[in-house]
Amino acid sequence: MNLPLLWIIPALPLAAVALNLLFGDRLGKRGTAWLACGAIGLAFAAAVRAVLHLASLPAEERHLVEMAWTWMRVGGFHADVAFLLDPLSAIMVLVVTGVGFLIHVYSTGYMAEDPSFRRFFLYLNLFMFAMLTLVLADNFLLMFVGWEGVGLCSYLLIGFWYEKQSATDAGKKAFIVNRIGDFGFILGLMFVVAYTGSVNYERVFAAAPHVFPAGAATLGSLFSGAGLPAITIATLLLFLGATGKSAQIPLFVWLPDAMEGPTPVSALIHAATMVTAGVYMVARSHVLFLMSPATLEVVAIVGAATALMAATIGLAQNDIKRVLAYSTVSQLGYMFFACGVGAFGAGIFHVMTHAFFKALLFLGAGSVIYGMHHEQDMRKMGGLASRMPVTHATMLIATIAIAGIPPFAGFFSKDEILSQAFATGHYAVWFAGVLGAVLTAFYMFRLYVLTFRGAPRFDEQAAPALHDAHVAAEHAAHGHADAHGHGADDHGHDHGHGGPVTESPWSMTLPLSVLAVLSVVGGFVGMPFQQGGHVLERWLRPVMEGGGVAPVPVHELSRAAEWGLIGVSVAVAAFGIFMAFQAYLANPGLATALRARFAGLHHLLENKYFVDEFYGATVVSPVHRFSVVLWQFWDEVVVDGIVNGVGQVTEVCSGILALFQTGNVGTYALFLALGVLALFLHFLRS
Amino acid sequence: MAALMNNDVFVVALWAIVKVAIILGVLLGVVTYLIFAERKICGHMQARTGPNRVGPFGLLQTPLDVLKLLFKEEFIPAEANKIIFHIAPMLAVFPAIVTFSVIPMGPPPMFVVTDVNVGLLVFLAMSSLGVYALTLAGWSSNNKYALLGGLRSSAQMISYELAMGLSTIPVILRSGTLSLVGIVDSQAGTYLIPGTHIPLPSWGVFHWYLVLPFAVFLVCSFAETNRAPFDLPEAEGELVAGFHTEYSSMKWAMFFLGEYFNMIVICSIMITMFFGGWHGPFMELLGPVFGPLLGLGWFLLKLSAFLFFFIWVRWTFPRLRYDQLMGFGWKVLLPAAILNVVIAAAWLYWRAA
Amino acid sequence: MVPVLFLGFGALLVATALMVVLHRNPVTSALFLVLAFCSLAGIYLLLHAEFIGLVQIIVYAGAIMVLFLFVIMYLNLPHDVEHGTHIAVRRGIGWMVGALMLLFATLLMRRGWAPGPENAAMIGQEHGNAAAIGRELYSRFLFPFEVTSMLLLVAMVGAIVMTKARRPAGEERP
Amino acid sequence: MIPIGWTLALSAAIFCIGVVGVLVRRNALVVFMSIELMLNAANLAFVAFGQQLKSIDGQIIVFFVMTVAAAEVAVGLAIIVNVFRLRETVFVDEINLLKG
Repeated sequence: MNLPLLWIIPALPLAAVALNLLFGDRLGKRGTAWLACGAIGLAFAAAVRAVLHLASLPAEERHLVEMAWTWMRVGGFHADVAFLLDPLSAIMVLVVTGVGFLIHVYSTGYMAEDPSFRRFFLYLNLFMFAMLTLVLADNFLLMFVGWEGVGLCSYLLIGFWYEKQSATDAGKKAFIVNRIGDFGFILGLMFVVAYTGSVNYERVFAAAPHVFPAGAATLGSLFSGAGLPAITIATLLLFLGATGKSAQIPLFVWLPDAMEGPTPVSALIHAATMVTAGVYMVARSHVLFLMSPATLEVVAIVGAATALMAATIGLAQNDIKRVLAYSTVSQLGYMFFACGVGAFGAGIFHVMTHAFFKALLFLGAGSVIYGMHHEQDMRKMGGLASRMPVTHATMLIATIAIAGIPPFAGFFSKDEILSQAFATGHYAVWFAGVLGAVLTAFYMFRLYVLTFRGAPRFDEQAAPALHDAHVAAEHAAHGHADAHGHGADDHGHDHGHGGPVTESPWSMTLPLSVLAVLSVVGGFVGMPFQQGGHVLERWLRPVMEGGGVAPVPVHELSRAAEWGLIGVSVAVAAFGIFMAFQAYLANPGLATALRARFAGLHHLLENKYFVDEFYGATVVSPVHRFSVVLWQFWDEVVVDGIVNGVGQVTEVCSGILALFQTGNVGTYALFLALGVLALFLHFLRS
Repeated sequence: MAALMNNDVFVVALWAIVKVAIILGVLLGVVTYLIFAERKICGHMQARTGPNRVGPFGLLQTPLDVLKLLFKEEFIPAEANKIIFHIAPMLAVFPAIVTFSVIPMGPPPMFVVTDVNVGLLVFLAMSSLGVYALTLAGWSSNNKYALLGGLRSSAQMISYELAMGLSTIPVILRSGTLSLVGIVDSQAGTYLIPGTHIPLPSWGVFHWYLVLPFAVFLVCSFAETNRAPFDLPEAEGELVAGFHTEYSSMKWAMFFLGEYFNMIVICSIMITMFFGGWHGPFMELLGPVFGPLLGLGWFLLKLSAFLFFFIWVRWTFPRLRYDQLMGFGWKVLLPAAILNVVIAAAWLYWRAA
Repeated sequence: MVPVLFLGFGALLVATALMVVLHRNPVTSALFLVLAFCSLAGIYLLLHAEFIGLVQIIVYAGAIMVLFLFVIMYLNLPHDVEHGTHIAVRRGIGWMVGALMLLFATLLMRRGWAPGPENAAMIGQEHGNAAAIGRELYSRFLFPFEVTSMLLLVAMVGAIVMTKARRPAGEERP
Repeated sequence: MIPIGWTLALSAAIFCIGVVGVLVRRNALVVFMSIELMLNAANLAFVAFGQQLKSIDGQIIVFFVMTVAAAEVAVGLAIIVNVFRLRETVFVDEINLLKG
C-alpha cells in the first residue's frame, strides 16, 4: 500500500468549500448537502485508509510525515506545510472525520428549514478543513493555523443567526476570549522557537530536553515567580492557549454562551472536536509538559477545579443545552487533569469517548428541541420518552455513558483517569474527580428525567398557539432558524411545526443510533486489566514514550486497589443517578426543598458563580474605560493632532513652494537655463 | 588660364556647370514639347486632333503659349504672403533640377553630372522638398481652395514618400550601393531565366523580387508628381484649381514646369532603378565614342516611353477620392512595400548563403 | 574651397536660426528653420557625413518641418502678438541668458582639449559612410536600433490616438 | 579639413539661439522649433567630435537623435493640436493649468 495521501484529508473539505462558494447557488439544498456530506465522508474514508496503513506498520515506525511544500524559510528557521500521521493524530483524525460526518448528516435534517442552509455548510466544511489541519499538522505553526481557523469558524457558526443580538454577542465573546488563549499560545510558541529554533514537533521534542535549562519549578515558585525556568513559562503559556480553546478556568466563560449557535454546531465544535483541541495540543507536546512538573500541577488543579465547578453549575441550569455545555466544560476538565497527572493517553481516551457520547447528547438534545419546536427549557418538557423513542433510547445510552456506568464508554475513560490520578498520588485531585463524577451523574440524569420521564409539562393541543407566541418570543430569546425561516404562521415543515411532538426524521435519528452504538462499545478499546496495558495504551505508546523524558512516576496499584477504585466510581455514579430519580421523579418535593434549603448556594450556581459579572467588573469595564481614554485622548487628540499637523505643515510648505510652480513653461525653461548657467560657472571655476 | 585648367576642382566645377546648362536648356525645350505631346495624345484619346493650327501640325502651339504666359499680367491676391507667394513656384522647379545632377543619363563620366555615393538619397531628399512648393503656394495665396489644396498635397506627398522610399530598398539591397551609377552598373548584361536558355537583360524589373517594388514605386510616382489619378491638390472639380488657383502668368507656368520636371525626374529614376538605366543592346558594337551616345539614346527612348505611359494614365483613370487616396497609401502600398523589403532581404540572404 | 563653403553655410545657418527666433510669423519661422536644416545638411556634407546630411534633409526638412507647417496651417495661426511689459522683460532676460550661455560656452571651449582615443582609420570611408553606418547600426547598435523602432511605433500610435477627433460622450470609439 | 573649433563654435551658437528661442517666444510651435534647433546643434557637435576622433559613432548617435526627434515631434504636435482644440491658444504663457 503506497503512502496514504494525507493531504487529501483536509483538502477534501476545502474543495467542498470552494465548490460551494463557486456553484453553491446552483446546487440547491440537496446538492449542497450532498456536496458537504460527501466531502466529509470521503475525508473519513481517506482517514480510515491512512490509519489502516499506519496500523499495518510495526509500532516504532508508526510515524508518517507527508511534506506538501515548504512554507517559509527565513534564515535558520523554516516551516513546512507538512502533515503528520501518528497514533495520536490518527485517533483525532478518525474522531473528527467520523463524528463530523455523522453531524453533517444530522445537520442536513436539522437545518433543512434554514434559508442560509448553504452558508451553514460552507462554514461547517471550512471548520472541518481547519480542524483537520490542526490535527494533522506536523509542526506547531501549521497547527496554529488550524487553531486560528477553528476559532474563526466557531465564531462564524456561533453567530450564525447574526440577526440575533445574543448570537452575535456570544460569537464575539467566544472570539475575544479565544484571542486571549491564542495570545498565550503564540507566546509559548515563540518561547519554543526561541529555544529549539524550530517548530517541527520532532525537532522540538528531540531538542527540548537539551536546550531548556533544567531546574524543576515547584508550585510554590510559580507564585513567588522566583527563578522560573523557561520551560515552565513556555508550557504555562501553551496551557493558557489550551484553556482558551478548551474552555477551562479561567477562560471557560465563552462556551456556555456558544450554545447560541445551531445545535449541530454545539455538538461538532463545542463538544466533540474543537474544544478538545487544547487537550490534543497538550498531549501532543507532552514532552514539554513532562519536563515541567509545576505546569503539570497547574494543569491538574485547573482541570479538576473546572470539572468540579462546571459540574456544580450544571446542577442549576434549566436550559437543556446549557446543562450540556457545562457538562462539556467539566468533562474537558477531566481530560485536563488526566494530562495533569501525566495520563495523556487516558486524556485522549476520554476525548474519544466524550466525543461520542457528548456529540450524541447534543444531537439528541437537538432532536428534542427540534421536536419541541425550539423549546429549550427543560421545565417545559417531560414525558418525551414515548413520543421520541429513538431519541429517548439514544439519549439514555449517552447519559449512562457520561455518568460512568460500565460497560458504557464513559466509564472506562473516566475510571482510567481517576485511577491514574490516584496512582500518581494526586489524592485531592482524585477526590475532586470523584465528587465531579457524582455531580455529573446527578445533573445528567436530572436532565434525562426532566426531559423524557414524568408527565409532559407542555400543552400539546395549544402547541400551535404556543408556538406562534413562541416564534415572537424566539426573536428576542433563543429564536432559531425558522424564526426567520418562516414567519409567524406558515407551518410548512415536514415535521409539522406546532403539531404533536413527534420523532425526528431519519437523517437525524440515524446519526443518533450510530453514535449510540459507539458510546456503548467505544470504551472497550480501553478495557483494563490487560497485560501491557489496554489496546489504546499500546496504540499510543510509540507517541507517548517518544522523547527521552521520564513520565510522571506511577506506583503500581494492586489489582484490589483498582477494583476498589472502580467500585467507588461506579458507586458514586449510581448514587448520583439514584438521587436524580429521587429528586425529580419519585418525590419532586425533594428538589424544591433542597433548593429552598440552599437558596443562596442555588442562586450562586444558577448565576454560574457570577464569573461573567466578575470578569465584567475586573477585566471588561476597566479595559473599556481605558480604551475610551485612548480613543478620546490618545487617538482624537494626539494621533489626529499629529496627522492633521503633518497635513497643515505640508500645506504651508507647499503653499510656499507652489509659488515656483507658475504653470508657465517659459518660467520653467528659464530656471532650467539658469541651472545650466550655474553648471557652466562651476566648470569654469574648477 | 592653364593654371586654372590644372586645378582639377575648377575643372570639375566647370564641367558640372556646362552639363547643368545643357540639361537645363534641353529640359526647357523638352517640357515645352512634352506639354504639346500631352495635348496631342489626349486629343487623340478623346477622338479629336488636338492643337493643329499654329505652325505645322500645331508644333508652335506650346512655345507660343509659353511666350503668352511670359507676357501675361501677374496678379497677386491681397492679404497674400508676398515673399512666400513668390518663392513657392521656384521651389516647385528647383528640387527637380537638383535631382538631375545625380541621374546617369548615359555611360559615366560623360553623361553624368556628378556621381555622389548617396545619389538615391539625394533623389529622395529632393522629392521630399517638393512638398513645400505646393503647400506654401496653397497657404501663401490666402485662399481657402488653395489652402485646402496645399494641405492635401502635403499630406499626400508625405504619405506616399514612405511607400516610395521603402520600395527603393530592395533595389539598394540588390545593388549594394546608394549611388545611382552603381545601381545602373549592377543591371548591366543579361542573365538566363533559370531552367531555360532565354536570356533576359538583368534589369531590376526582370528580377521577380523587384516587380512588386516597381509597381509600388510606379503608383507612388504618380502621387509624388500630383498627376492623375492622384492630382487631388489641384482637383478642379472640388478646389477651383487647388494650390495654384491664385497663380497666373509665369509663376503658374513654373508650376507646370515643376510638374513636368518632376515627371521626367521620376521616370528617369524609375528607369535607373528598374530598367537598367542607359543599358541596352548593341552598345559594344559602336565602340567607345558612339556606344555611349547609343546609351544616351536608350535612356531617352525608355524615358519617352515612360512619359507616354504617364500621359496615357492621366487621361485614362478617374481621380481618387481623398480618403481612398490616404487609405490606399497607408493600408495597401505601405504594407506592400514593407513586405517587399522583407521578401527581397530574405531572398537575397538565402541566395548569398 | 571647403572652408569657404563651411563659412558660407555656417553664416547662413546662424542667420536663418536667428530668423527662426526673431520672426513673428510661425510659418516664416518654420521656413527659415527648413533653410537652416538644409544649410546644416550642407555642413554635414562638408564634414564627410553624406548619409547624415541627406537623412537630415529627408527627415527634418522633408518630414518634420512639413509636419510643422501642416499643423500651423491646420491651426491657421496668425502673427504672434508679443507686446506688453512682462513679455518684453522676459525677452530681455532670455536674450541675456542666451548671451551669457554663449559666452560661457566659448570660454569653456577656449580651454585645452584632451585628445580623445583615435581610431586607426575612419571606418568604411571608401564606399560612402552609409555602408559603414549601416554596418554599425546592425552590429554594435542593433539593440538601440530596435528600441528606437519601437519608440517610433509608440509615438505614431500615441499621436494618432491623441489627435483622434473626440466623439460626443456615450458614443463608443470604434 | 575644417578645424573642430569652428564646428563647435557654430553648434554652440545654434544651441544658444535655440535657448533664446525657447525663453523668448510664447508660441508653442516656435518653442518647439527652437528645441529642434538645439537638438541639431547637439547633432552638429556629435558629428564634429566623431570627425575629430575618426569614429563613425558620432554620426550613429546623430541618426538616433533624429529618430527620437521625429517621434518627439509627432507626439508634441499632437499634444499642441489637442491643447489648441481645448483652449483655443498655442501660447505657452496662456496655458498654465498646472499653476500651483
